[in-house]
Order: sequence, then structure tokens, then C-alpha cells
Amino acid sequence: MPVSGEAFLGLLPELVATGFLLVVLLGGVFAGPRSEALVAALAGLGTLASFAAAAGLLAAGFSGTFFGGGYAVDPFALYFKLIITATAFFTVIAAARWAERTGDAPEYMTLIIAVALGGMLLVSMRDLFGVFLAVELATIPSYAMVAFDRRRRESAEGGMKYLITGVIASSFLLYGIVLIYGVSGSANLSRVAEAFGEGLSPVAIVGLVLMISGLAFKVSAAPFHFWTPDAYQGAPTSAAAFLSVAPKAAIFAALLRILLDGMPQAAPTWTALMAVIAIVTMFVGNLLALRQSNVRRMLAYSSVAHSGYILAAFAALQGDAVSSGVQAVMIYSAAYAVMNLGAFLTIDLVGEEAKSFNGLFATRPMLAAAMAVFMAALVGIPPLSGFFGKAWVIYAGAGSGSALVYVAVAALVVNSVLSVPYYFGIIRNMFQEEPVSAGGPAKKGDGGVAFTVYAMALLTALFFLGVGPLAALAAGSGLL
Amino acid sequence: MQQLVEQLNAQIPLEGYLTVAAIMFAIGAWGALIRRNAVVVFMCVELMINAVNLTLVAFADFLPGAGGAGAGYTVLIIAIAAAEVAVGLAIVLAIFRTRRTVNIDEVDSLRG
Amino acid sequence: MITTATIFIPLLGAILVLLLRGDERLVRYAAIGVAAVPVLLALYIYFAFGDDLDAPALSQELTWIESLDIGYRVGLDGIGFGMFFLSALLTLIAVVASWDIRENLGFYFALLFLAEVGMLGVFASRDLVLFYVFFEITLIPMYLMVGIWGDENRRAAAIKFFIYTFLGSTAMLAGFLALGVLSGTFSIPELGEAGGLSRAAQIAIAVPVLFGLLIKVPAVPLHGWLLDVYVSSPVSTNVVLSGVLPKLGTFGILKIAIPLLPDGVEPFLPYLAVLGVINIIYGAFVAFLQPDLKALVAYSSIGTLGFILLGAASANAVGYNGAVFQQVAHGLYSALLFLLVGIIAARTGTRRISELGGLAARMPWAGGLLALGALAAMGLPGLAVFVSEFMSIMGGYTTYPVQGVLAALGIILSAMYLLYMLARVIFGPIREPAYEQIGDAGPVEMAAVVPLAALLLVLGFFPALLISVQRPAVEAVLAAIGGG
Amino acid sequence: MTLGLLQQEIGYGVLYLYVGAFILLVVGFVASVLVLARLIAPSRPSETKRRVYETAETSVTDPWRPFPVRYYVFALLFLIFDVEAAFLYPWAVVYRELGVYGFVEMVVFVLILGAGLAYAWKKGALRWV
Amino acid sequence: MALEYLEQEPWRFLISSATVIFLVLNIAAVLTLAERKVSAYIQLRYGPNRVGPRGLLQPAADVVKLFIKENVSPGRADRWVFLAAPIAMFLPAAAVWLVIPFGPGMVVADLNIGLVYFFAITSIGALGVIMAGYGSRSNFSLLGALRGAGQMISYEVPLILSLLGVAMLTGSLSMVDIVEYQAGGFWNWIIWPQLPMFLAFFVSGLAEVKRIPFDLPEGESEIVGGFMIEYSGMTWALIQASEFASMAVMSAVASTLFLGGWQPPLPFLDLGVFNWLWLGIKTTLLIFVFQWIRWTLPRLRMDQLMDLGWKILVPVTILWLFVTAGAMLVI
Repeated sequence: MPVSGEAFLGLLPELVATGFLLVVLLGGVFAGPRSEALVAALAGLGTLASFAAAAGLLAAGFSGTFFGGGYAVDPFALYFKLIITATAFFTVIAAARWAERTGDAPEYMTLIIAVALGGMLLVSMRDLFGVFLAVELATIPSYAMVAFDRRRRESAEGGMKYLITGVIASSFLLYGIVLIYGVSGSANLSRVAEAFGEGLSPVAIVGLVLMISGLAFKVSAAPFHFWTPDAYQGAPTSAAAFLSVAPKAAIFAALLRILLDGMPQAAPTWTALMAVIAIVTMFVGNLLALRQSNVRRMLAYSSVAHSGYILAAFAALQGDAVSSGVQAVMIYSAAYAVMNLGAFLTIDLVGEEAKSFNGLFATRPMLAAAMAVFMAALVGIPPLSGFFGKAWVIYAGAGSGSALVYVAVAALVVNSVLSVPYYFGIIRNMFQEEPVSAGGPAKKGDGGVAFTVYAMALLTALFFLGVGPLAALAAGSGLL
Repeated sequence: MQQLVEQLNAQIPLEGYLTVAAIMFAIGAWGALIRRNAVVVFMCVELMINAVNLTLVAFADFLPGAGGAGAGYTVLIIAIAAAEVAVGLAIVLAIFRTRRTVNIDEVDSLRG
Repeated sequence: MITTATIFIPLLGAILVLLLRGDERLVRYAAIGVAAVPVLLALYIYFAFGDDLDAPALSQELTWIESLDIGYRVGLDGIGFGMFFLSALLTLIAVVASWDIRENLGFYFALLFLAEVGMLGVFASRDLVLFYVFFEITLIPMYLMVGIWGDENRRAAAIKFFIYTFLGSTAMLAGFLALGVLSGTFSIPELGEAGGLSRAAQIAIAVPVLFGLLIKVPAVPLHGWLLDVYVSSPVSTNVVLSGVLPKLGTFGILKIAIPLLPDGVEPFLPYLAVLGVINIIYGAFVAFLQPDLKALVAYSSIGTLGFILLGAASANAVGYNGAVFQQVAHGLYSALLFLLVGIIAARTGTRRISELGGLAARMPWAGGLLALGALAAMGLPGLAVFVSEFMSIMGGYTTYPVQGVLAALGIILSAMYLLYMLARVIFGPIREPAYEQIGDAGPVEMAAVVPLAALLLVLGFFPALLISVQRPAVEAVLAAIGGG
Repeated sequence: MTLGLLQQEIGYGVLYLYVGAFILLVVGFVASVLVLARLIAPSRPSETKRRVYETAETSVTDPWRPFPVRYYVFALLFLIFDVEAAFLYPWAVVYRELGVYGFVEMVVFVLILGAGLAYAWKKGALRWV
Repeated sequence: MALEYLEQEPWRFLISSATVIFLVLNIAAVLTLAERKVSAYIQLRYGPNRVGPRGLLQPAADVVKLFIKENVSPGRADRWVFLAAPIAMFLPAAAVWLVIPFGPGMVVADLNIGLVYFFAITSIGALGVIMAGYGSRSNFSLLGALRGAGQMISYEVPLILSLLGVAMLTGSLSMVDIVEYQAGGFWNWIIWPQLPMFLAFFVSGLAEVKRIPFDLPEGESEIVGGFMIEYSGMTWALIQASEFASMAVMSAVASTLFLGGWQPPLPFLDLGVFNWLWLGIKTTLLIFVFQWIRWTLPRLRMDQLMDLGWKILVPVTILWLFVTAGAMLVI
């Protein structure tokens, strides 16, 4: 089964990333101990090159499936590859100085690229076992990323909790996939769809539920969310920022593809499941976030809540709303990527206790403004990025014509309001409180993080300018 | 004897494999969820993954036209399980270095 | 194009005042200069296009999110123009009246201008999503203005304000999106023409939309956020907060809820009228009990907003015109009263009615204008509020006689507490010896209040100045909903 | 030849039965030897005999404590290459049918692993200290 | 046709299994003597020469002696692990014989994955070593066991890699097929195209069976016996037996895979049913090489040992893997 030249072209972003992964790892090690700048430059270049390759393919209108229909390179996949590589790029920039201080910069950069690579493969997979492989390629390095910081003991602890829950979830995912494979006789989504078209057997339903649970685990949907705060609190900031964004987007994309391409006939089953998961997830995330005084944990629970919002779009994948549901997931992923990446990284510049944000406006007004933008965007204030995500979910939900989805949309509205106190708690601290005298928010950050934060703030604030083209892209994404 | 050989070679019904695998998986999941020692949890996870492998191989054997795909996937899964455990043990080691315990319940500085 | 320019010039102003560092005076002058531009442009629009607001020169359309038919669509019409102008004017006045803001002046003006973008945008937007976006843009600046420069109670007040209105607006957004998805477009004019939604769908959409808008107004059971915010805000914020923000809600009802969802709103109209009456009477009663001058004005404001609801619910030309007119009239008088309360409080050091008295002797101008404002609030003929309240009651009475009568009763109630307030505060003996030393309003303060008073008088005597502009749009709405 | 043919005829189920049976047989045999030895051999336990032998000194430390981490590194390396073999053997068996494509694929695969080895080498993981 | 034999099948299995076990034990016994004799001749001594003619009955005497020796186990040991260790070590030495073809059709079980079976069973040996060291609960034991485990798993890698060439050339993992492939004369033996692989295999095999120069787990002169320090009597005997038997297994596997197994070196030397003699000869020769090396070379240091495995053998096998693959492509 030789690989055609077209397949090589289609796999260009992944191949570039793979190449740079090796170059960064070996280059960093062989170039000697003082080569962190080189490593960061290589890693940045690699992610950028991968981004450029994906963008080029997208611009050229590339579309095709390879490996016996098991791997699809379509605008849908390329869109997510852009998100993943872009966030990886910014993470590399933000993490460069930090990684340098740990002394293990090549490894950290390699992990970032590996996660990105896994994500890129994941969004293209049309084969369930491929999905599993790619999920693991994205998550196994992420365990290491979480546990990377040897100077903080929370890091290893967060990593262990993440890992233990993660591997159990992987087993569930795998078992589900195997059961579906057994029912369908093939792991290829087209064949799965044919088999599911002939009716759902109990084994298939068990497989479906197990598979969705496994994936729900990875996107920290309730009731599988409990690893999230520990992992994100323990993780290095850049890792938490990146992991809350890129792999999640990839898993949502994969889930979309699996559900829509692989089991459209089972839609009544999984949309109902998704609606319930979404509602529970939103409430759990927001109610727990309300109690946090640590910004990392707060943002971790917030990411749980946002997973819930996105899952609400999955619930809406029925009736006339399928297309707009897909668009909602796509837009939301991009919107969430810019705002959450920035919000997490701000912690690096300020501090992780909510108190350390006190009076930030007086001491660093620009940073305070950026953080305010992120918080407002996470709430969903227009015209910031988060608004479009939520609006699209509501739009999709409104068109779905299902009572359960209406409930989910109502829950989304209620939860958006519920989330106001904790996001605005940060804004209040920054603008209305006096600066803490002792230590204060004087934590010295570095240029890379600041650059990324401001870039993300700008992207979040100006998202409305780009949302039109994004929507056009999403509408013509090729999925369905 | 002929009977014995025939029995041995007669296919054990698919349900047999599946049931055993499901039981293995359940035991593994149960252990992974209630055991507190991180290393034991990994062992339980291995049990789960091997249950899945068993299911997979059984399916691959019984499915018409599946070819060697199922067995091939099994090899991949084994590799992934190995990677998981490798990373896992590294992290457990890091935990042990700072706290002298691998008991999950005693590792609790992250709360809230 | 000219509309777009008017809307976004304050944004440039915001950047300008942020960049200006140093001299506070310079910042103030720059801010006044920037704030004056939209006012002048609005006046230009009035005189140049007053009788033809549909002129192509005023509207603009750009694609934004093509796949959902969401666009940047702006344009003016009679229902919004009054408030469009008033928003610009009140922002200018707020800039002038920002004498109590000492810290971070540049940032304050930037927020004010950002809010102005939102306010102007709401009254000019012709797209549901754009409407919502502008609607929400006002939120964060107002939150921060109250939250940073307010009094001791500011934190709770600001977050309360935010949560209430955000809940409402998110529900409203859900309604808008449902409307858009069912109709296939978000363009307000097109939605007005299309109209083909089933009654059930319209009702389902109208519920969240009305809910959101009524919170913003606020209609009485939903007014929990109001008092704290009004009382805690700095004076100049009050001007905008009471003068413009409630109108975002009423404007939504007048411009979107009723015309676009005629069948959906129709069953709720009687309740809307009832809510209006409740507002009027409740506001009057509670205002009576307030020891705090500012709180009294706040509840008086709630009361008069009821007339807008009543007029809107009437679904006839008189009432609807009254409602539209009342938006402007309310903005004028409530801004005036809040400013004067601020002036008085700054001099006497208290806002408690029981501690005030005899101010007319020391502050003839301020006291006189306070009296003028109070008289306007109770609907004295010759002042703008009279015109619109009278029209609202007339219109309301035609459709809902009981509510009309009760509303008229409300005017009497409001007259009672306002006169009582005037008697206590302005007239009578000087209560504290310290009050002997205080002087009258200074030139800057006078510059802030006099235009409002003047406009109250002008519109009171020549209501046609505004009604002639708004009448075509109102008639179009009534034609669309089949009222008359 | 007959026996070989026979085995093909009777199938692999039986063959693995043989493996299992043989292992049981060996284990049983060894265990019985141990039991037999226990029955035959004298047993005169004493405290001294039960001590751990450590070149004429009493053992002061308990060996049951954490192992040095370097063993772990080698275990990991072993794991990687052992699992690699699981991929390489199937490939090797059918190599003749794969042609150039198979060659290139294997070279890439092994080179990536080789990169891992090079990394470990350079990092000093292969150094026994 | 085959079904007629089915009735005999259990008997065939039992008899052949018993033969294999018998063989293993005898090889072990004979090798104890051979080891001493070879070492004696290398060192210009006589070696055992009292029991029986030329000392030939020495092994029997040893067995008797070991049987009646007291079996002492440390008081604080983990008793069951301690006792299970010899079994775990003996098992691989015996079980690999299952797949080795002694002659045409003479194989206990012709597994189609014979090679993989070989690795799998061999790696149990490392487990046995660890069990012995851990179960003894002695510092020297554990030290030896850890060395042993490190060494055995490290050399497992080149061991496995070095057989890839065989699998590629023959296109099968069955030992029977591999031997068939080498029919027709010694020039057809796989050792010629795979010489580096054979050397790698041989060296790794040496390390796998912990023979000098790779006897660090035992390290008589430093850790006085290493993992087996606490064993005595029959348990010790079993460990010794399994060491010798695994040496024989390694030789037999090497003969089978690289030296044509039972195939005669020249076609006219075909002995028919007695072709197993050829296997015996080749195996004996290899065993002799094992012993020769033992009494010639000094023990390696641990770091040298690891370097040899990872930095020389693994790269060499990978390199030769590429060479083999490329050559097969060209030819």
C-alpha cells in the first residue's frame, strides 16, 4: 500500500511537525547546554511551519482521504490544525524563558510539539483506532508536561492525578472503540456508519457510551472532570494554558467527526447523552469555580464549564441544526483558544492567588486591561471572542427543535450569569481593590509571556473582525 | 482423544472471550478506582487494557474480512500501554522522591 | 456613513484620552471636545435629514458573518433618533459634570466614551446581533464606572447591576438568535417585512426577549439592581445611567419586541400595561419613603418609566408616540435631577432629606432648577414630560381604561412626594448653620444643567420638534402590527 | 515429517495447550524435586544459619528499600525497544512482499527510535554510574 | 491421514516432554563436569578424576550430595518468593526446548511464532533473578539481582534485534521453517549473511545466561555469589542446573537459527532420523566456545557491560538490519 504523493502533501503539516520534533529534541541535546534560545527558535519555527503548511493546504482548497479512507484532510481538519499549531506556537513563545530556567528546554518544547502533533492527527482521523492512537499521542506527553516542573511538588502531584485518571479514561475509550469495532467489523467510520445504520445493538450502545465517556474524560466533562483543577494547578502555567486549549479542541473535533460521520443513525442516543452531560458539566464547573480563590483552579473549573457549553452544541447536532452545531464547535474552539490561553498565561505575570490581582490596574494598567478582556470574553460579553462561541451554540440549539436542547440552552444562559461573579471577581480585584503591599503584584514576568498575553488580548478583542471569514470557513468545512 | 482435539480446535464461542474480557475489564476498573497505591493502579490499568486486547483479538479472529487488522491494532495498543506506564512510573518516581509515598490519598496538597 | 462616524468617534476619543497623560485640565478639555462632536453631528443630522431619516446617507450596510446573514447594518429612524441625540448630549453633559472624578480621569472618560459607542450604536443598529453587541458594550464600562468611582457600597452595587442585566441580556440574546434562525436573517428591516413566524414561535421568542428588556428598564418586579447602583454611582455616571440606559430596554421594546414579534408580544401587552402602572404607583409610593434624596429621584425615575411601558402597550398612535417621546423627556429630567442632587450634596455634605432645608435662600439657581426638575417629573404642563405622559395616559386609556386611570392617579401621587421633597429641601428655614456659608452652583455646574432645563422647556412648548421626526416611524410600526 | 504434518493438521489450539502443559510439567517437576529434597535432606535450623550472609559481618541495613533510579532508566529503554520489536517482527516476516515502501517505512521507524537512543545516549542515560 | 495419529498424540507429547526434561537435567549434569574438565585442561590441570573412570561419575555424586545437603534459607526472607525463584529460573531453560527442532519432524511443538516464544520464555529468567535477590532479603543478593536484571533486560534488546535478520531472510518465525530454509549445505546457513547479527546474538546470549565475562550478577570475587548467595542444597542445585541448561539452550538456539540446526553441513552427510546428531555437534561446539571464553576472559565492569550492550551491539544490529533490508531489496 504505497503512499501517494498527494498523501504526502496532505500530511505535510504533520510531517513538518514530526521532523521538527526530532530536530528540537536532538538539536537541543546535541547543541550543548547553552542552546535554549536555539531550541525555542527551532520549536517556534516548527510550529509556525506546520501552521503555514496547514494554512497553505486550506488556502489551496486541499481535500482528500488517505490510508483506505482512514485519514481525512479536509477544511474541517485543517481549520483545527490551524488552531492547534497557532496555540502551540504561542505556547512555545510563552514558555521559552521558563523552559530555559528549568534546564530542560528541549524536552519541554518537544512535548509541546508532540501534543500538537497528536492533536493534528486526531482531527483528521476517520478510523477509530487511529483516533485512539492520536488521543494517546496527544495526552501521554501532556502528562509529562503537567509534571514537568521539578521545583514545585504540586507539579508531579497534579501530573500523577491527571495520569491515573487519564489512563483509566483511555482504557474506557479503548474498550468502547473495540466494542464498536466488534459490532461493525471495521473501525473505519464509513463502515461503522453502515453497521450502525442497521440498528443499534446493546453492545453498540455500551461501546458508544464507553467511548463517549472516555472522550468526555479528556475534555473534562462532568462527571469526569475531577482531575482538571489538580492538573491545571500543578502544571506549569504554559502547560495548563496549552492543554486547556489545543488537545481539547482536537478532541471536540474528533468527537464531531466520529459522531457525525460514524454514527449519524445513533444521533438520538448521543444527542440526548450529550445534552445531559453538557448541562451537568456547566453547572458543576461554574458552581465549583465560584468557590475558588486560586486563579488556576478557578480557570480550571471555568474550562470545565466551557466544555459544557461546547457539549451543548453537540446536543444540538440534530434536525436542521447539524451544520450550525458543527460551526458552533468550530467557532467556539477558536474563540476559547485565544481567550483562555491569554487568561492562563496572565497568571505567570501576576500570581495565582486571586489576591495577587489586587490593584493590578494601578500598577500595570495594560496587563489589567488585557486580563479584563479575557475575563469579559470568558463571560461572553460582546464583541469579544467568547460571545461568538456562546451565541453560536445558542443559535444551533435554537434551530435544533428539541426540548432537551432548549433546556441545555437555557442552562447555558443561566450558567453564563452564574459565572459572572468569579470572572468579575478578578476584574474587581484588579480595578477596585488596593494593591497588596507585601510582595504585591510585582512578580517579574518575561517578555515572551507578555507578548503572548497581549497578542491574545488583541485577538480576543478583535475576534469580531475575523468571525465572518471563520464562519464562512466553518460553513464550508466539508464535514457533512 | 479425537473428540478432545476437536473440542480444542472447535472455536470457543465469541461470547466466551467477550465475557472473560468484560470480567477482566471490570476487575481492572474496580481495582483502579478503589486501590490507593499508584503502582497497583497501573497494574489494574494494564489488566483493563489487556482485557481490551483480548476482546480485540477475539473480534479480529471472528470477524469476516477483518484480516490481521485487529491483531495489528493489538500491537499498537500494547505499545501505547507501555508508553503510558513508562510516563506513569516516571511521575510516581518523582512523587516518591519528594514524599516517600505512592499512596494516592496521601498526596493531597492540591485541594479545593 | 455619517451615522457610523457618529457612533465610533467616541471610540477614537477614548483612545485619545487614554493617551493623554499629565494635565487634568487638558484631559477635560479634550474630552469635552470629543464629546461635543457626536452632539454636533446629531444636530446636523436633525437639521439636514430631520424629515427623512431613511435617507441612504444615514444608513450603512457591511457584511459581517455572511453565512448567518448577520451584518453591520446601521441607520436611524424616528423611534431611535431622539435617544440617539440625547445619548450624545448626555455624554457631553456627563463629561462636563465629572467634577467629582479626581482619580484616573482619562480612564473614566475612556469608559464613558466606550459606553457612548454602545448607546449610540443601539439606537442606530438595524441588525439584531449588532443591536445585542452594542447593548452589551455599555455593560462593562458602566460596571467599572460604578465599581471604581462609586461610593463605599460600589462593589456590591456594580456586580449586582452587572449580573441582573447580563442575565436579562443573555436571555434576550437567546431569543434574538432563535428569531434569526427561524427567519433566516438578522436584519431588522427584513425581519419587519418578513414576519411569517407562527404565533407559538413568536410567543416563545418574545418571552426571553421581553424578560431581558424589562430587566434593563427596569420594570418593577425586576428592578432589584437599580437602587444600589443609582445611589452608589458618581453624579456624572448617574446622568448616563438614568438618562440613557433604561431606554436601551424601552427602545428594544418599541423597536424590536413589538414590531418584529407582533403576535408574540400581543398577549403580553395588557400585562405590559399593568407593569407600567405598577411601576408608576410603586415608584411613587416607595419614593415617598426614601430618606435619601438620590434614592427618591431614583424611584421617581422608575415611576416615570412606567409611562413608556403603558404607552408602548397601548398599541395606538397617541400612546406609542407618547412612549417614544417619554424616553427623551425622562432622560432630560432625570439627568437634571441627579445632577442637582449631586450639586446639593457636594455643598451640604449630605443627601438625607431630613438634614436638608432652606437651600433656596443660599442657592437660588440650583434650588430653582431643582424645583423645575421636580415639576417636570410630576408632569407639569409646559414641560416636556407633561406632553409625553399625557399622551401615554391618553393612549393607554383608550386601550386599557383601568390602567389609564390608575396611571393618572400615579401622577397625583408623584406630585405629592415631589412637592413634599421640595418643601423640605428648598424651602423652609435653613436647617444647619453650616448651610449659611454655601454658595450657588458654579459656572461649570450651570453649564451642565442649564441645557437640560432649557430642552425640557423647549420640548414642553414645541413637542412637534420631536414628534414630527418620530411620527413616520411610529406609524410604520403601528401599520405593521395592525394597531392604529 | 509426520509429526510436523500432524501438528499442522491438529491446529494451534492444541499446540498452546502443549506449551501450558509443558510449563506445568516443569513447574511440577521442579517443585516435587524441592519437596523431595526437603524430605531427604537434614534440617537443623539455628539462629546463625538463619542470618543473612554478608562476608562475616552482620547485615546492618535492610535491602528492601528503594532501588537506585538508574535501573529504572534502563527498564524504560528496554521497554521501548522491546515494544519496537513487536512492530519489527511482523514487518520482518513479510518484508519480501513489501518492497521499497516497506524499506523506507522501516528506516523511518527505526531512525525515530534511533533518535530516542541517541537522545538517551547524549543525555547520559546509558552511563552506569 | 493425520487423524490416525491423533490417538497417539497425548502419548507423543508426554514422552517427548519427559525426554526434554530428562535431556535438560542430563545436559546440566554433564555440563558441570564438562565445565570443570575444560577449565582444568585450559589451566593444565586434570580436573575431577576420582569418582568413576576419569571422574565421569562426578555429576552423579554431586547430585546425591546436593540432595542430602541441608536447605538453609534466611530467616527474614520472603519465603515463597525465595522458593519460587529457582523454578522461575529453571523454566526458561527447559521450556525453550519445546520449539527447537531436533531433526526432521522432531519437534515437540512447532509454534508458528517460535522466535517470539523464545524471547518471551527467556525473559522469565530475569524475573527469576529478581525474585531470588528480592526473596533472599540480603544486600548482596539484591545487588546481584539488580545487576542481573539490568544486564539481562539490556541484552535482551540486541538479542531480539539480532534475530530480525533471520526473520527477514526466512520470512517466518517458526524454528522449523528457519531450519528448512538453511537446507542444502553449510553455505546456505544464515550465519554467512548475518555474521554481525550472529556475533551480536552470541554475545547477548552470553550475557543473557550470565556467563563470564558477564557474570556480574554472580560476581564471586566481589559479591560472593550475588543473587544466589543465600541458596544452598537443592535450591542452589536447581539454580546451577538452570544456568548450565540455559547455556545449552542458547547454544542450541544459535545453532538452529544461524548454523542450520539439524541440517548436515554437506548434503551427502544426511543421516536421516539421526540428523539430530548434527544439532548435538553444533551445540556442543558452541558450548565449548562458551566455556572457552569463560576461562579466558576477565569479568567486565558494569559500565563497560552496559556500554557494550547499548552503544555497540544495539547500533550494530540496527545497522545490519538496514544492510540486510537494503540487500534483500537489491537482490
